[in-house]
Amino acid sequence: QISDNLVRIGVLTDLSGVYSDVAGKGTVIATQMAIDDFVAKEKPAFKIESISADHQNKGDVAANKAREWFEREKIDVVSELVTTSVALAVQKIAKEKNKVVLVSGAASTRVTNEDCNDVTVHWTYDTYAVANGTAKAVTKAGGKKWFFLTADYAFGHSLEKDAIDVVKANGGEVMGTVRHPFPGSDFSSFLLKAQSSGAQIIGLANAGGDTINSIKQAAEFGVTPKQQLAGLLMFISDVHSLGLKTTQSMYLTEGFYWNLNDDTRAWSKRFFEQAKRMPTMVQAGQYSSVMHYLKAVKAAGTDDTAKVMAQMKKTPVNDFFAKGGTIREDGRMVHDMYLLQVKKPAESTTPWDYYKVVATIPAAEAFQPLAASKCALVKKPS
Amino acid sequence: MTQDLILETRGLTKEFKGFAAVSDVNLRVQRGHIHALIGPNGAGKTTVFNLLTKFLQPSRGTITFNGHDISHEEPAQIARRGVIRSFQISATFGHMTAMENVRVALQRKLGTSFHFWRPEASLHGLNARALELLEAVDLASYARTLAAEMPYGRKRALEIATTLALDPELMLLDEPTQGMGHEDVDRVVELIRKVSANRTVLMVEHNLSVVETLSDRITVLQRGQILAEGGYAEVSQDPRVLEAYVGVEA
Amino acid sequence: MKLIRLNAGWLALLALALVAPFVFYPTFLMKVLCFALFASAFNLLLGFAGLLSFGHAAFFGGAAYVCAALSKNYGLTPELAVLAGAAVAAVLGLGVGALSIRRSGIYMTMITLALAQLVFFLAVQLPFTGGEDGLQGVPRGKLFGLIDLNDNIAMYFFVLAVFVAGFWLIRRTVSSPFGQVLKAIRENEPRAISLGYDVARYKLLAFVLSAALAGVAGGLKSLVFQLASLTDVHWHMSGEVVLMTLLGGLGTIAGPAVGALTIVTLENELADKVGSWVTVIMGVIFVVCVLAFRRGLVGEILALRGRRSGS
Amino acid sequence: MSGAGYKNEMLRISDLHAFYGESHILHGIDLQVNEGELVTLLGRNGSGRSTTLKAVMGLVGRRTGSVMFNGNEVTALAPHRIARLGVGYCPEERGIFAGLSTEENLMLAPEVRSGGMTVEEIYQVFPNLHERRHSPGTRLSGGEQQMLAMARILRTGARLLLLDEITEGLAPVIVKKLGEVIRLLKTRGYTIVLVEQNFRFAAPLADRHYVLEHGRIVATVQKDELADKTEMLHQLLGV
Amino acid sequence: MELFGIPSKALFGQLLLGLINGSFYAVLSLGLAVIFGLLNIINFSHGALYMVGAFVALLGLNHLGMSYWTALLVAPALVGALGMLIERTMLKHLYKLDHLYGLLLTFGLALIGEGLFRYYFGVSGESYPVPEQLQGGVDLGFIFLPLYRGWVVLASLAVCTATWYLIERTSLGATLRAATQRPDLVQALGINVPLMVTLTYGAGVALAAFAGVLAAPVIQVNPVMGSNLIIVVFAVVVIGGMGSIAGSIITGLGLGVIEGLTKVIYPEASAVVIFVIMIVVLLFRPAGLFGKQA
Ligand SMILES: Nc1ncnc2c1ncn2[C@@H]1O[C@H](COP(=O)(O)OP(=O)(O)OP(=O)(O)O)[C@@H](O)[C@H]1O
Ligand SMILES: Nc1ncnc2c1ncn2[C@@H]1O[C@H](COP(=O)(O)OP(=O)(O)OP(=O)(O)O)[C@@H](O)[C@H]1O
Ligand SMILES: [Mg+2]
Ligand SMILES: [Mg+2]
Repeated sequence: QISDNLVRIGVLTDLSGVYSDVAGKGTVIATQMAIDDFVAKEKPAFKIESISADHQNKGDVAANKAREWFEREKIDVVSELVTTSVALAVQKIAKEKNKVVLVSGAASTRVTNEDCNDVTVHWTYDTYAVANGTAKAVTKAGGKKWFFLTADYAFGHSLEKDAIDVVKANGGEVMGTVRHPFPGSDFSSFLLKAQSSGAQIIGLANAGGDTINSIKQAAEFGVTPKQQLAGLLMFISDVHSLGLKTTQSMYLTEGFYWNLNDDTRAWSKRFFEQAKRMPTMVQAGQYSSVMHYLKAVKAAGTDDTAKVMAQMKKTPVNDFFAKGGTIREDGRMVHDMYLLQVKKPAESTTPWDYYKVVATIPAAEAFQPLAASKCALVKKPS
Repeated sequence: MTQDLILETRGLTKEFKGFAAVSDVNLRVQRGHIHALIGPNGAGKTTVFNLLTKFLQPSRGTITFNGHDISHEEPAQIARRGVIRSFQISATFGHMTAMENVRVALQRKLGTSFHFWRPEASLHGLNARALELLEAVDLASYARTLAAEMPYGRKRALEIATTLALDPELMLLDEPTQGMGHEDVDRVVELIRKVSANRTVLMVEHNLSVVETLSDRITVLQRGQILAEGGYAEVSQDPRVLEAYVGVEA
Repeated sequence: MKLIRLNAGWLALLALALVAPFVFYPTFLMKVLCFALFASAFNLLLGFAGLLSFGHAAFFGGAAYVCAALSKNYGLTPELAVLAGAAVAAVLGLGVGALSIRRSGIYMTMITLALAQLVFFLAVQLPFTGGEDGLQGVPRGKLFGLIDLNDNIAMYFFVLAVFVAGFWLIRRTVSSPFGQVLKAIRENEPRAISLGYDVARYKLLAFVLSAALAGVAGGLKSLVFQLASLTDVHWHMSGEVVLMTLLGGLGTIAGPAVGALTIVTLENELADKVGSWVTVIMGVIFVVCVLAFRRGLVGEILALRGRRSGS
Repeated sequence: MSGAGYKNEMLRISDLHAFYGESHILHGIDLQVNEGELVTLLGRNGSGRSTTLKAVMGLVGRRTGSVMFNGNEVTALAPHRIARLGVGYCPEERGIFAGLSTEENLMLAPEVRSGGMTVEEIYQVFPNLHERRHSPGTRLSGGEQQMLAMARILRTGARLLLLDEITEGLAPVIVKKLGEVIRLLKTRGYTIVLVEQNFRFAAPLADRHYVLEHGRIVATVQKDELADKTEMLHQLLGV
Repeated sequence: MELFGIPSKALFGQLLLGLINGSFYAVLSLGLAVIFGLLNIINFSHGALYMVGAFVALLGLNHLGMSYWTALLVAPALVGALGMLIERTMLKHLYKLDHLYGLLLTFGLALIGEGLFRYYFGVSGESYPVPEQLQGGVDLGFIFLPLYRGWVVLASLAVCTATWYLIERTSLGATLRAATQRPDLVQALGINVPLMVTLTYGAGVALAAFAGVLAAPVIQVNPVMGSNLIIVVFAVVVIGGMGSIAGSIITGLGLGVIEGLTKVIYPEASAVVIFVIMIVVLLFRPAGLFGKQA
């Protein structure tokens, strides 16, 4: 039933690169926690192993590794896959080899849109969810005039587009956009433009180091707090490394925050003991997705991809990460997202106490509606 | 009188930051001559060579070779016209054998030098000729030796052999006997005489006995200008030359 | 067939290569072959023309993108796609070469590096490259429209054939009349000029050849992994190929291939086990090679043999 | 051998071997120079004369044997230490510095001892240099460079001068001048080792000649023996 | 008044910003030029050492509470020492070889450095606070200039001028210049060349570290901050032509300004503008703006 009664989980993540704080070792830890919890609780009849590898954010390294895992290591499921390029590359191969893919770290909506397939689940968040969440909420809250600082490559452009749509849809206006080279280190010139644009909100349509530096320099040039920054793709790890002083009162959207409720706190505490950091949404999502997969395998009594996928899709996700989350036909796991605002240094009482939860964005609104989907799997009423 | 000039310069001038190393030199080299260019150190001899071969750009003046104005041609072009030079400080291809050194020169005529798909064998046809040339300078025994490992004197000889390989119409030799043992000198003198048979040689030389034995005509440079010109007898008697060059107060 | 006449050693290797895919993991072997060709092409320039390019990623990656795009968007057959890639690489090589050889030594190296960086930025911004995401799901297609290359073994033999051809060409070039002139130029440029050789053109041809072959390697790789990405144009790639060549043995025929084999194996073995230490280890190899091991693996072996026959 | 034992010895080379990589150039050189003497190293091209000088300065790849300067062993020392003991070296290929003006070239070497020539004296001896003193060193002609290389070590006050083919490529007028300079130096009590191609130049100056062949000393000729030994010299050198 | 369709007010602002970035180019390319000029080595690890400099400041602050001003001295000192160690133990053995080995060695060292820091400090890095004496800024009318940025310009200019004077105008400099051409001979003339070379390399990388500390409060301190910058600096060096110390300084500043302008006029091109300029320069002046024409 279950191939040689063993389920092998591959964690393919960035252990050394820009996203190693967002995902990295933390996701390996989370995976192991999931396996242990599952074994302890469900006492499965089958054995479970996990192996991990560093894809160095290189599509080809990832593709190569995944191929090898499928062809030689009898891997049943590849998970995490932070950074879009990696996810897209692995998706293709998994489809070819008919294996399951659980994406937690990758951001682009392409995973479940143009490039969707029936072996992939996109778990934690995507650009639409975070950009949309932040842009909508901020615009509604009165931040009508936007200026966009956009990383000049496909990903930045799509972030920008998602956000602009929402801003306009909610009666906001875009005072201007500027494309900065990727990767960049000095943003002062661009920020100066933003400053003179007369916008209230500066949307950062970039990621990682670029976001961090833009925020830092915005503070330096007195752009903030006169104008507000909105990080369209930011993680708690970024706030952590920037510090509250520079990030205070920024808006951002995440799929998880350790300090939401007792469940999240309890899990995060256990995570912290091993990782010495609080979990990012990617790391929490990783746990959740692996756990969901294992349960599905047990329930379906097989590790056959089609059957397991079916099982996963028909069971709702209920754990500390997501309440009543569901996996759509396009592979998108939809769940509540949270609009957060970074606390002022004074307001932060304990370590890692960084966010005020401004609003909960219900699953239904959080993600791109199926109607707008470009995914071939989505049956459109024609 | 009409002479058959192979090389002629008009008002050839080279200035380095205002300092005129060569100024207004009208050099006329007759076909078939061995023409010596002598003069005190710093007179501009090497510079003249560099100008003739376009290793330096003249500040002013024209150079005509066989009637063509070559003042604006590339060094390689000029070499292909048959004006081949040697260098004051010896220049060989260190990590190639003496044989290969010569062969590289020979091979240009094959016109296959861009053919990266041809086998090396396609060059073996040249080995015989290369060996001849080496024998001509008594380097046959060194044929398989790397140039870098040959003593200085032999390097100079090899350099001459390489120059000869191109069967130049005009040979420019910059102090061919510099730093050579005496029997090497004699050998080279013989060699130059031999090869000058059907070609023209313009050479810079300090060793006056060499100049005496070889040259048909001598041009004396001083401070970049022509001081005197003529046969050895004439020139060597010219008081200004004695004063300026040999250093004898006349 | 030329290769066969060379000697038993090469023959044995060839035989080995023929059975390898049934013993080892084909994808891995193909990766090795691609990089072996890449490194050999690079060595043609560094080892035999004495020109150190730190921008070969531009040719490798540029070709990879072109090859991938053509076979993905226009369904070009693999052999044509690879050729097209190589052609583009050659053109790039012409440009980069023409500019960089205007200066010599380390300057020229820095220029190649800078120009390659320019290509990198283009790759990030041009629409057809898929920017940061690269081009995935590149179809391997049918060779000559007949042989389906989705079968790893078939693909392997395609790659092997191309590699052997490229390798043979390099070997031939080195000993050709052209090779001789290159050597002369490397030894003493003014002298070569005074013999009537227009050195710039020779360097340029060497550059173009090297670039084109690097392009072939890049195209192949994009088909093998069905992917072209920024990795292929990043300067790290340029560094890697230098490392392979250095480790294998500068200016030796077989060296670069050996170097490629070693490095690729290392990367495969290490990636999971030591994570970010990979970079460090590569660095250490670099340092060790430069300090203690300049002849490289093959070079050392040859030297040993030389000493034996010498004494 | 060299009967000049009464003067105090300045340089003694014994069983000196030198190598360039694999190739073994000097095969056990023994020679000795006393204070105030001028000796020449004669020999054909490639016989190892320059290498001998380089070996003394520690500029060859590898060397064995012993080099004593004023009674202390210097083979273990780095070149700059040897120079500081008062040895001035004028290389065969002149070694003038491109990046420096003629004057900077001249002033480059530190004074290792008092009593060197003053710059004025030097310019008197070599007027060309004064004329070109502000132009980059390598823009000097071959001959000018040779003079500069020579002048450079006269400033430092070194007591032992190692001169390699200083007349090479020089016009007779300059050669004559150099001859005078050398005499001047002798009268000032400098000790000189002269590598020469130009025997006519060397003969009248030297107290003793060493003839090298293939890295060995094959003959030693005292000044006074010159007459009788010319024959031998002739066929050794082909003068 | 408008220029390139930009209010001149904004334009001045951008020019000033360009000058600030230029100062970094200047100090870095100067360091490269010093090392190259005297050791004939392209110091590929320059970027890495710049990064190390920044980290010394950061770690010093976090663990020893070292002030910015102390760091400005300590970091160059430490990195300089490290440099001398590198020179003594590794580079020293390469001088007799083709220069490209120096490039390769330092490239390897750069990889090692970057790798180690990645391993120990992750990649997103940390931010370094602006020293309180230099917090805030002045409103120049056309731009709100953070005091710190102003300081960056002054500090780098000072350092550059000092270095230039030392090398081009002192006899020590003359000796150094000679030593690069024929070290063996200079040594035979009685100068302790090995020591000189070691110190020079130390000084060169100290400059990199200095730039690193200057940069720390401006950009996020992370292990890769050097590796991308260094390639641009290489281009700068090519444009200037390493022939002259002054040249590398002026080019550095100039290109900073030009890059700044591009960011206003056509931002998309700002990443490549320097490389494009390099191409143009190569076409018309192969030896670089200040290089000695071949
Ligand atoms: N750098 C070197 N590498 C290898 N061999 C060398 C080197 N320099 C000199 N030799 C060899 O050492 C031998 C002696 O050279 P040396 O320069 O001492 O000759 P020499 O007596 O000075 O004659 P000349 O200076 O006229 O050539 C020659 O055979 C020469 O080829
Ligand atoms: N590239 C240059 N830049 C500046 N001055 C130069 C350059 N080349 C030569 N000179 C000067 O031009 C004059 C002539 O130099 P050249 O080398 O032609 O003399 P020469 O006649 O060859 O002397 P020698 O017989 O010593 O070689 C010298 O004063 C020299 O300083
Ligand atoms: Mg001359
Ligand atoms: Mg000699």
